[in-house]
Amino acid sequence: MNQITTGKSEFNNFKVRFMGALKTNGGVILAFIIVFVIASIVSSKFLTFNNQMIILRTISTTALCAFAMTFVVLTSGIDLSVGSFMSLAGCLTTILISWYAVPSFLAILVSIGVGLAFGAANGLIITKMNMPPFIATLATMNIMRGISYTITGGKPVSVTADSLFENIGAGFLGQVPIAVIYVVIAFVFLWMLLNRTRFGRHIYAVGGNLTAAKYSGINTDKTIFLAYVLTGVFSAFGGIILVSRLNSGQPTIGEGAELDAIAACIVGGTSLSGGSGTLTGTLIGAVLMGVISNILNLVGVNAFVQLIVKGLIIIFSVYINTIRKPVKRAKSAES
Amino acid sequence: MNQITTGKSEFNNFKVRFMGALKTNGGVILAFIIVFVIASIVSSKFLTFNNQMIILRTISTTALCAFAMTFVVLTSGIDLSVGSFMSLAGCLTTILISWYAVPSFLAILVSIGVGLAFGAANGLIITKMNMPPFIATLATMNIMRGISYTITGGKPVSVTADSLFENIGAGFLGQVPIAVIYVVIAFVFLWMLLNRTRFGRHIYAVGGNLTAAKYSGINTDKTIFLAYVLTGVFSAFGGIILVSRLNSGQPTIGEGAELDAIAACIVGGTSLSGGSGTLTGTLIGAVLMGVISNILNLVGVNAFVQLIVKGLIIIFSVYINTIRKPVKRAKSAES
Amino acid sequence: QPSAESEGPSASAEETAAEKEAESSAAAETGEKRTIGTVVLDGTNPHCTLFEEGFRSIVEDKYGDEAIVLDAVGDPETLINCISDLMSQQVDGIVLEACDDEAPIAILKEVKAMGIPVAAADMYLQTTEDEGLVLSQTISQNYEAGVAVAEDLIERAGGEEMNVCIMEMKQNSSGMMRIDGFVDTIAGHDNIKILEQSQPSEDSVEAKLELAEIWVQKYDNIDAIFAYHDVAALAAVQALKAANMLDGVLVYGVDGSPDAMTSIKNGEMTGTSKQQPDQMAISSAEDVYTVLNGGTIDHEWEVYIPTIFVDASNVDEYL
Amino acid sequence: MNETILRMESIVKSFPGVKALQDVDFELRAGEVHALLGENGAGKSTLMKCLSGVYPADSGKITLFGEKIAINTVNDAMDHGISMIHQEFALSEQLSVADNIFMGREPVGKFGLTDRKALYTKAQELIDKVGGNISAYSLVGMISTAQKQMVEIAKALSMNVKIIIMDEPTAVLSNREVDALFHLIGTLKAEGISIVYISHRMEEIFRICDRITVLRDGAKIDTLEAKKTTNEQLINMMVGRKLEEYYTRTEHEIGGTLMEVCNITRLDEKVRNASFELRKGEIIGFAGLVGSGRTELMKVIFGIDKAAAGQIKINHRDVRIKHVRDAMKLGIGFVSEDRKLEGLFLERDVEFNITIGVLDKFLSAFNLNRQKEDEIAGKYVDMLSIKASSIQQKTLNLSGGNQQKVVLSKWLAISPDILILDEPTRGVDVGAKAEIYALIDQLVQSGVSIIMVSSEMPELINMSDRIYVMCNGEIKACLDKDELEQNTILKYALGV
Ligand SMILES: Nc1ncnc2c1ncn2[C@@H]1O[C@H](COP(=O)(O)OP(=O)(O)OP(=O)(O)O)[C@@H](O)[C@H]1O
Ligand SMILES: Nc1ncnc2c1ncn2[C@@H]1O[C@H](COP(=O)(O)OP(=O)(O)OP(=O)(O)O)[C@@H](O)[C@H]1O
Ligand SMILES: [Mg+2]
Ligand SMILES: [Mg+2]
Repeated sequence: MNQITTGKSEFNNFKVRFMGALKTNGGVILAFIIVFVIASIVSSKFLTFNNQMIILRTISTTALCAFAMTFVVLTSGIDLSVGSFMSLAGCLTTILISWYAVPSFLAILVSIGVGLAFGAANGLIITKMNMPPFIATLATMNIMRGISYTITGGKPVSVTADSLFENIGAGFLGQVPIAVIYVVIAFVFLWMLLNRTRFGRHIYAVGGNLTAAKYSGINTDKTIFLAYVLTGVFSAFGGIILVSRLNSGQPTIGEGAELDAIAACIVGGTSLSGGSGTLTGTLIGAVLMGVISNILNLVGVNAFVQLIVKGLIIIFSVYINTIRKPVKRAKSAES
Repeated sequence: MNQITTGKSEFNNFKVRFMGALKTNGGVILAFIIVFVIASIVSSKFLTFNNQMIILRTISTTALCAFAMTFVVLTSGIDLSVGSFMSLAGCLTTILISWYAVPSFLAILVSIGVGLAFGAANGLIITKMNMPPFIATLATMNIMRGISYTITGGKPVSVTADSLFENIGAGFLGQVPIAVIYVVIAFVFLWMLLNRTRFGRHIYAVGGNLTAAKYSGINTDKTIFLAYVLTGVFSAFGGIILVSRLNSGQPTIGEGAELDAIAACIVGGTSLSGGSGTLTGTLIGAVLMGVISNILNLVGVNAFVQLIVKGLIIIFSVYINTIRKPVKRAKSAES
Repeated sequence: QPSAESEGPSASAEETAAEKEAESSAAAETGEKRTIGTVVLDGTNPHCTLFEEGFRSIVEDKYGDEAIVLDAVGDPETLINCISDLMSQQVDGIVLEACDDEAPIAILKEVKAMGIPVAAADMYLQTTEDEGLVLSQTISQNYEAGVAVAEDLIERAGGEEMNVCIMEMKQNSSGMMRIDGFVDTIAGHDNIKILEQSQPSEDSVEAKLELAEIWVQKYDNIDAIFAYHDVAALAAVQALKAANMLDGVLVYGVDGSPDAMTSIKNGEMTGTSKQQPDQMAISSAEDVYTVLNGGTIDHEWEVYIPTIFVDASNVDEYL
Repeated sequence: MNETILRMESIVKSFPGVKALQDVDFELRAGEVHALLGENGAGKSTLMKCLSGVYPADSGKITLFGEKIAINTVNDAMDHGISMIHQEFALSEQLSVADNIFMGREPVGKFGLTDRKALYTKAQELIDKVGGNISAYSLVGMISTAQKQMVEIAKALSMNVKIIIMDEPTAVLSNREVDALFHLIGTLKAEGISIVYISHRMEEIFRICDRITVLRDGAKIDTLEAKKTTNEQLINMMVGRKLEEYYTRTEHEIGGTLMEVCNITRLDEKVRNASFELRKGEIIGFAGLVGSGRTELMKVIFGIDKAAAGQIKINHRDVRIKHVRDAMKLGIGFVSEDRKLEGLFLERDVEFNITIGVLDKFLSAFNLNRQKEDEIAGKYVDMLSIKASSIQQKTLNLSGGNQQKVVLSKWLAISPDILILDEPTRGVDVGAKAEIYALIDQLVQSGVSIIMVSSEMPELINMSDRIYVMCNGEIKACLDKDELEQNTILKYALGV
């Protein structure tokens, strides 16, 4: 409640912002550091450059979906169909390349275009038909999966003709896997979009208080619509990368991807009720999940026990996130 | 806007209530009738008594989970772990019976007890650790699935010794499958619980306005806690019935069951933001989903195309639900 | 040979069975179409596509009947729901490619009571010939498939030290039989050591790829990878390729899916034990027709369809 | 200065089941402050929402500067220089003050990216202009109610406005902030900006307004010059009858001490060392500026928040209030200040809301006595004359005053001995206010003791037997009936 005058506020404001950012992401950063340190101690292989790259490459699809999902979740929506986007776009790309001899680049563009179109369909169903995002995207999840199975006949589509395609997802730039580069570019782009454009502000506004956003003249429908287009495009791209890494169009990919993406968002501190969360948090959340999975596999923990450990670590890291926030759920409901 | 006096209001109230109920469930009833009529026309086999029983038996586990899920969703929560409850309780029952020669009845009691305990764990994590239900139950979903795999070694547990156990889920009462009887009993019990007890009122209050519920002296934590215990118990029971029908403890059962249960709730008109919805709606929602799946199989529609059709029908039925409500999302957000 | 008709335990079942038989033979005489249903274990498995093709070739092409193909999507609950729906549909016969060996037993008793003949394929159901639930059990020699791979590995090792990683899936009983065949066969050969035998954290391509990548990262002395099916083997190929380690590492799978064949042809995968799902479907479907047409089955109750080991030397025959 | 700039003619607006506006005309002159008066649900907000583009009118004509204009969206209205400060705050709590002020109109710099520097500088300038002592970087969720109001005003000024609509801006403000607001309104007026001012506080109307338009049941009654009318005349027009008595206080005997609160300090120290006592059948008032900690103190007494120290005695016996349930068992009721966030289940019907505290009376294991429930709900609907189509009507669709009565009913239903009323007449029209005062009087007659927290001085002074004044989390004074004077209270409230 201290008074801040404009003159002396520069430093103060920076402090306010920095503390704010730390408060928002502090929990997940702390959880990340703890898990990371434990992992380094437990396995000598963990800290190697190669292994770190493997972690990042492994999470690349999840991260791409989770970044875009952050936008949707910030609008207090949810997109269950990301996995189906992955499957549809991935398979379509390989079909175009292998069966119709379309050049890789064009095939990818077309597939991303299809992702965009279905993302737009999600957006329209949600904004124009007033359907709850959960059920709308549950429906399109089934529809797109069905289409993906139908066009492939349920079988993997091999890509043999085009080694360029394989490099698109599986290649390296120097020592760094190309998929990691995509994640970095996508992160920077989406971070700018969220924090440095009007659209980004509108995303926060819509999720924070839909009425306020409407009363301020924001085209809320358009904002929500665009968020679903984003998930469509980015998860389609994620699917294409994955398919390229597998070097075959597997229609089964992406099952359960929505849960991974949403988990990354929430572990990263984004609230499912919308309006609060950061992209940085999501990135750390995604990497954290990747590190957990990696170290468990490195140590050779039984796959069944892995599930248990993973569950416990999720609870632990989100709990750290929760207790670091001074205002508890009960309180926040009041305000 | 006329003022009502208590004296003449008797009939009025009944009419208002009835119309209110129709308004709440009208959408899903309409969708149900349309799908039902189309199904009867499309296949002559559809309307037979046996087929109707098969539909009801097919949806029995989903319905049990969805009923309990309705309570959770009404508190504006979500329980992703229902499928893991099914797996854990189902497998545990068969392990006790087959490996430790525990009498069926006792084995079932113990397994439901375990379901209750994990439901309580969900409830505690959510209320006492202030964790978002989505992430808390995502974690326990993994944990319980992991336990279920670990205790079974990932392999199905056969039940050969005990034919009583088989009858528990697969038997008939006259012409009616016993699983259908359970669903009816569960529905009546839970309907009474939701509409004829203080707990039921508290569920609506907590979901409608958490702060107001607190300020009205409702033990909100206890109410939320009990809702998760309910899903634990009922989905555990659903798992046991399913395992009995399969006559073997399959650790893989229940994957994706949470989406089916939630879809039944939402198609039945329950709002994911809590506070509004009915158990009757959920029942119709679950049966509707069963009818869709049944008719598609009867007609022999390709499994891949089934996914597409199912998605379209979900959109259609929820859309009917939405347009029947005069006040649109945009409007309700204003107030 | 016992058949569903002759073994009906209850009077009513016998009655319906008799009626059914009369009906179906009448239908055959009047040239009316019969309906034969199948439930495949998972429509997204290339293996099942071949199975479906084999099934259709008999039902549609040979007998001109109607084929209904339902998909259990690998889930035992869906499996029994699909069987229920086939009962509602009152199909004349069922060919069952179950995704589990015990789950369908209870429902098959109801099917039997309705007098619908069932032949089991690809998955050995936990039932005996005496119970009369199925006309026959037609399966791949999964154990032998694993043995064949092991034998090839032993030959290629030629007595040299070899370190193998084995990817398994405990939930998949056929897959585990292959693993057993493999492990039992290499047991006598001290030069072949198992570095690790584990399974991906979930049954998805992503998880299989991740596990293989971590193996490649964890061990610098891998000589061979054996996966319980081709999807996992192909994921291992990709993991090795990404680490530039594919040369000199033998990768084996089981199944013989088309893209595995391509991969062998390209010199990536080393070999696979090819199953013949179409043959299984054909054999089972023929058994159903034998009974429907009033005949008796003249072969053993258990039918084994052999697997064929495919590597670069004979891959061209199966492309 | 007298030219008419805006003319709304024959505006009609219906909602499903409600005709909110029928053929309403409205005129606004340049640089005037024009009051819009009427009972709860008269259609004031609706008329202004039609003007500000929240929803278009069903029919009617709007002329601005002699030109016919169409307003279909909020942006249309903004383009014409019309902006509205809504009755319920339209702010996003998770965003900063600056983001809220420029929401939807963020300054854009290079490459189409938002110009954050300009955003914060401009926002800070606006905040300073309206006299708000906050940083533009603060999150709106962290600032006080009065400051939120400042943000709303800054937001309205951030565009090139000609008309500002203020829908009950003072409902959440106390005297000092009201003065500041009125000063600001004076400045705006001098700049030639026209203001539509909606309020239920009659004294304000006469202080700042030039003309007054009265609505009743969705129809316009009349437009008058403020100088040429009287309070009685206006009330008569609004309510459609004469109000006999506004503040009802019947002489009656006050009993012995019922409750003693000793040295309560909150865990978060927002209230320190607060002590007061309440006698049977007494009304004590709590005065103070917004943020003085009155609500916080009441929340401790009612068991919502925790105390670090202090005791509460009821009937001379120490009591422990750890939960709301404990307080309710001791016969305490609490009508909280924010009925939407803390009081009502908006999606549920009137009956559900009234009976939620007394479920025991008609609901036991699997046995619902619906008749009894209807009876309880009906009793209070009649007693407080709640205007609803039936007891099954959703509370969401009730007017503010009627919603407030539903909340009151909920607490009356538990038959409390002590009733805490936090801003009981906020946003309630004069008629309903008078009814609530009469009800309070009736309650104390029957032996209920009342603690009334209010920011409306006249209501406190006229209704209370004694007044405690709070400032900065401490009780600074206890004034007896004969000392009750606005200036004295203000002196203590400001801590001078
Ligand atoms: N979105 C809406 N949907 C349905 N009815 C509405 C809606 N908004 C307002 N109404 C109804 O229209 C009428 C006029 O409401 P309005 O909000 O304009 O009243 P008001 O004069 O502003 O009252 P108050 O003083 O309580 O703010 C009321 O009967 C109200 O219930
Ligand atoms: N949810 C909250 N988060 C942060 N600060 C808050 C919150 N609620 C209240 N405050 C602050 O606590 C202090 C006390 O507020 P309180 O509401 O008790 O004041 P009050 O005297 O009751 O005023 P009012 O007239 O608004 O009721 C104020 O500084 C206010 O800004
Ligand atoms: Mg209003
Ligand atoms: Mg207050």
